[in-house]
Amino acid sequence: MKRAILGLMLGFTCTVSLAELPVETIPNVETLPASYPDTWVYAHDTNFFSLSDAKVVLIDVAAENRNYKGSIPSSHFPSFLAATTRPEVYVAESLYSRRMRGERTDLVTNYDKVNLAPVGEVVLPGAKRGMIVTHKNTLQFLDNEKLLLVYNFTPSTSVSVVNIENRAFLAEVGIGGCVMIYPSQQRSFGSLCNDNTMLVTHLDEKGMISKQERTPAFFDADTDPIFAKPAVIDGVYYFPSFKGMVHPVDMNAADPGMLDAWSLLQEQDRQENWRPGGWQITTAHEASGRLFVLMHPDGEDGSHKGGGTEVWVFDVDAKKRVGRIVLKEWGVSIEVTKGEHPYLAVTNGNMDMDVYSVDTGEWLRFIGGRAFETPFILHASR
Amino acid sequence: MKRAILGLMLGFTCTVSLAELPVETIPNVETLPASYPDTWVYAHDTNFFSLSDAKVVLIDVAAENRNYKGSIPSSHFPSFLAATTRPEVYVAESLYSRRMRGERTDLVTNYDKVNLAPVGEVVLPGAKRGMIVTHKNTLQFLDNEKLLLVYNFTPSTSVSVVNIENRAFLAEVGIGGCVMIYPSQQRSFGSLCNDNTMLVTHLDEKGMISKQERTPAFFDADTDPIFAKPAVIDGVYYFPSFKGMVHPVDMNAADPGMLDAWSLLQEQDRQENWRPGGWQITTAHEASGRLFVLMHPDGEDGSHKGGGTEVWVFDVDAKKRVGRIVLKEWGVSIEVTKGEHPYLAVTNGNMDMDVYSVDTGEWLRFIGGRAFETPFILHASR
Amino acid sequence: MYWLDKITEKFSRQVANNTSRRHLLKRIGLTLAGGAAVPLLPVARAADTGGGSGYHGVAPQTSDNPAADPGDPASCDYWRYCAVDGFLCSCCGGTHVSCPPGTGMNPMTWIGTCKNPADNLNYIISYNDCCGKTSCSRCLCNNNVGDTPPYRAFSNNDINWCVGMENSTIYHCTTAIILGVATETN
Amino acid sequence: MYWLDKITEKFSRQVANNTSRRHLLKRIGLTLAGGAAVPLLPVARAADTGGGSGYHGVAPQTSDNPAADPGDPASCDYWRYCAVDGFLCSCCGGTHVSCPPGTGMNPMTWIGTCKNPADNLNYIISYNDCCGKTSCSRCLCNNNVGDTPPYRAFSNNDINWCVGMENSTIYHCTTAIILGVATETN
Repeated sequence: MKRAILGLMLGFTCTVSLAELPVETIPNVETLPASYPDTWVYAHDTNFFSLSDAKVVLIDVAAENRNYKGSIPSSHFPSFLAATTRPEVYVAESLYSRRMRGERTDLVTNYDKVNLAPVGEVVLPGAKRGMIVTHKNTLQFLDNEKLLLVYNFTPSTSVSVVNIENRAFLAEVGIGGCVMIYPSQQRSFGSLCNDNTMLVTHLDEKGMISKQERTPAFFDADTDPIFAKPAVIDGVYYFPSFKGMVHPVDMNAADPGMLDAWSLLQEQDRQENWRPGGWQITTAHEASGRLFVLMHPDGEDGSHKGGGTEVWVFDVDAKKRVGRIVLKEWGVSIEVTKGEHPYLAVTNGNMDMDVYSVDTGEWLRFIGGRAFETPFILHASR
Repeated sequence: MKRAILGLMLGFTCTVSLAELPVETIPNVETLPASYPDTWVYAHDTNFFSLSDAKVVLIDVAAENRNYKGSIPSSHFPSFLAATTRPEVYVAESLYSRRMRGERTDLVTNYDKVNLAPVGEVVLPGAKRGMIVTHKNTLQFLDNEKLLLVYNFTPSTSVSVVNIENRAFLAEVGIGGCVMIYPSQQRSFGSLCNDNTMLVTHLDEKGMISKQERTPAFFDADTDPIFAKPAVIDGVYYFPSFKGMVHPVDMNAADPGMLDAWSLLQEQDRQENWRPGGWQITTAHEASGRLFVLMHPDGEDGSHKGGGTEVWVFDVDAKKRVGRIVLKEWGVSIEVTKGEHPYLAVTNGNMDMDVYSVDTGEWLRFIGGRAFETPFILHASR
Repeated sequence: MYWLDKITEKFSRQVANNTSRRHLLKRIGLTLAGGAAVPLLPVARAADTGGGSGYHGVAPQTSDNPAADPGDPASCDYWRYCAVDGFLCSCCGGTHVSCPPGTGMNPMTWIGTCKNPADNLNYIISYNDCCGKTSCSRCLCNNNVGDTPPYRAFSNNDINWCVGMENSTIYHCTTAIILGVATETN
Repeated sequence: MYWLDKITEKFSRQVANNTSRRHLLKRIGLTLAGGAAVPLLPVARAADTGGGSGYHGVAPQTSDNPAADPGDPASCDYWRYCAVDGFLCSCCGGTHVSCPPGTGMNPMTWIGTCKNPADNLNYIISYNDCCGKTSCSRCLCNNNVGDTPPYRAFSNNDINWCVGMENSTIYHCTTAIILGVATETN
């Protein structure tokens, strides 16, 4: 109304009292900093309703507005990983020459952080790239981010090793039916196996297997499977189980150390049958040693993917809960940013993003407007 | 509840009283008839929210259920056309080797009606295919469906001529800045021009221009533009204008005959300022000589794409309105099936499909459930 | 109230979930086999809206033999879908046992065990994916009972089970096909 | 009631329309130039839901100079959008005058003429599309005043105005850039 009155007042009789707005530049394209703030999160939108047209959306969860910083297209159950030692991010995806058919090409594309533009690619031979609803551990670094490992599933399992610095495919290493890539701090990685063990694969500098061995069984998939989606704190992987145990695996050395499992639940929690559940069910704040788990009450067989009403916060040294964040909308995936005052980003049941303060548990904002269709995985800037 | 009680009754104590259901066959894939019923409609879903992942969805608008018969993928402002003389349909689309970038390929793909599977393709040279929110007149037949014409826009305009029987690109013919393809019953086609004329292009058997000439101006785009989306009855194209005139062009002969324009509006309609509006604003029932136009009241500058609340039915011989169908949900695009008791299919404002009886004007059903995202164009089986 | 029953704005008409059926199964004491099948998609799941298939704009169907094979194959509540996940082919131009025209049915898949309320038998159901066209997007149905993580692959349907298809591994929709009667688990 | 104000279920949060502004423009007597720009998408248009940008989950913005260039560039109501159509780059990692990172801005486009309420001048606005990434899908805004059919191409935005871009003609989002002040039409 104000504007209408202003228009009527100025009407046909006014003369120009303000300077004209200047002519603006064409073309004009935004750039981003080479190093992103701690508060930026990559939302990996699998786009289940158009699987061949997925994308990664870069979101500033802390800003009052202009939260959407940019996007990277990706196709058909893609994987994503951001480097920390250079200003690049990576997409592993699969394409067909006729979009839905024809010749299949699997590839990794390097995007630079400043322009979110492709700066290189590595074609992966064999059409073996594993397609699964987005998991973080299908694309991982090794050897100080020099090697990039891509998970394969045909349904035989293997890992394609790429030298991402010089953009060269190095080798394919078999992982004997075990799945996913859990890198150690050395040049080795674990994979979870059907027999409740972890297969550990040691690579040489060329990306070839130098040693491969299995740990003892450290969980029981018959009675209480562990999620294949751990959070990592100081090189220790925390694998929650369906029924609320957590199985820590120390991956600092080349050979993993199986630490004692502990329970996420107190007696009352057990009575209410609280369990972890959702898609990205865990995240961590490394600096403070806190593990976050998305939880729901009245757990039962099948509820482990259904999402949760609360995020529980654990001190992993004390092995005890130090906080509960009650979600405004039930959550499907959770991620915590680093920094002194971290944010909790939640993909909610509407497939929009809710943002909370970890310090206070307070809900701060939600980010939506069809920014994403099905953002199952969130990657905080590290 | 019934089922629960049945389950409890049968419980653990029952013995099998019915024959076991038989083991079923794998694989098992549906096929369709080579000639489709009159009641089937191709809904061309541009999928504005994932433009590279458009599709054509084949819908039986008459059936009580199982309305969704199948789909054909298509990419980035594609065009679609079904043959009537052989069991094939065609998609013209544009692809990139890296999905969003890389080498561009424009092509026409033949799909057979029985399997909705690709059976051939013709690559179009020059990366010139016109991309525009879906229009029917960007892909048309000529010469008894032997020639397939593809509209190009770079923004120079031309038409690529394909011999679709032997799947060969023949020629590119310029159309001098005019747009779209309105085939005659001979080997010529019209295109609409900026100066209110129609350019008529005559082809020889090889698809080369044999003659090209302009009609006199037959509308006035400054005061009352005609929509570039006509309906056709007995070889006569009916072009409605923004303000409710209709300009018929007889395309039976190789050279078009401009017929007298007439008004869609009666005096009261003018007072209420009814106008045509929406996306696919016209359709026809040829056997009965009826033209259908999607109309809205309170028309104004800019309302011509906004959709409408009613579908008006005109007898084109009598040049008078013979019916009004009041829509349950406001419509964006309309299509009428052939046959004695035709159906009116409407893409409504929710981007679902409403189906009406033309005989009674009665709303019959709606078809949705995320069957399509933005089905702007509907093609009835002809 | 079960939090999964929450009807979400964005998915209420696209996603249905068999919560009531799952509770029913528990009530009548059905033990799902250890290797039973699982949902592909961890998204919001809306309660059946009552009437029809539960999917707004999808008309109800019956099987070929409604007495012996009861229920609506276009509903997430249909008995065979106790462990399905993905878009129901019944809503996409196929049926619960067949793929839509022009897609390819993958023989390699995951299986589940579902009780037919008509004969009270447990059937082994094979959830074969149909492949080679873009996401059907219709009748997304997600039941998670018996799911295991991907290290037990053949009871995990997070995996794209168009894997191994020669022509195309693009996922379109999912069927629910009887492989046989399970050994009595009661 | 204007039928375009109808809030549709599927698009209510995705699409906003400048109906009120259009009426306002008419009220204050602005004559849009004949060749003014137009909407690309003929879909359902929802009324502004009040508060914020009008897009649920999109926070309001201001221009660099709110006094001279007032309004919210993340709202379909922003004065420069009198003839925009498509996804607003302001909601996609760009601004109303810049493309999101990694996309290309097409210099070839359609133009419109919009009145700035701060100085009451008519500005020629160039609606340059940003190209090379998939549909942003955010802040779909559709105002149709002055649109002509595609035979008057440069005042028709049904056309994909990523045409001619060397790297990619895939449409992502649309800007609204000042080219100059229009000759006084009042």
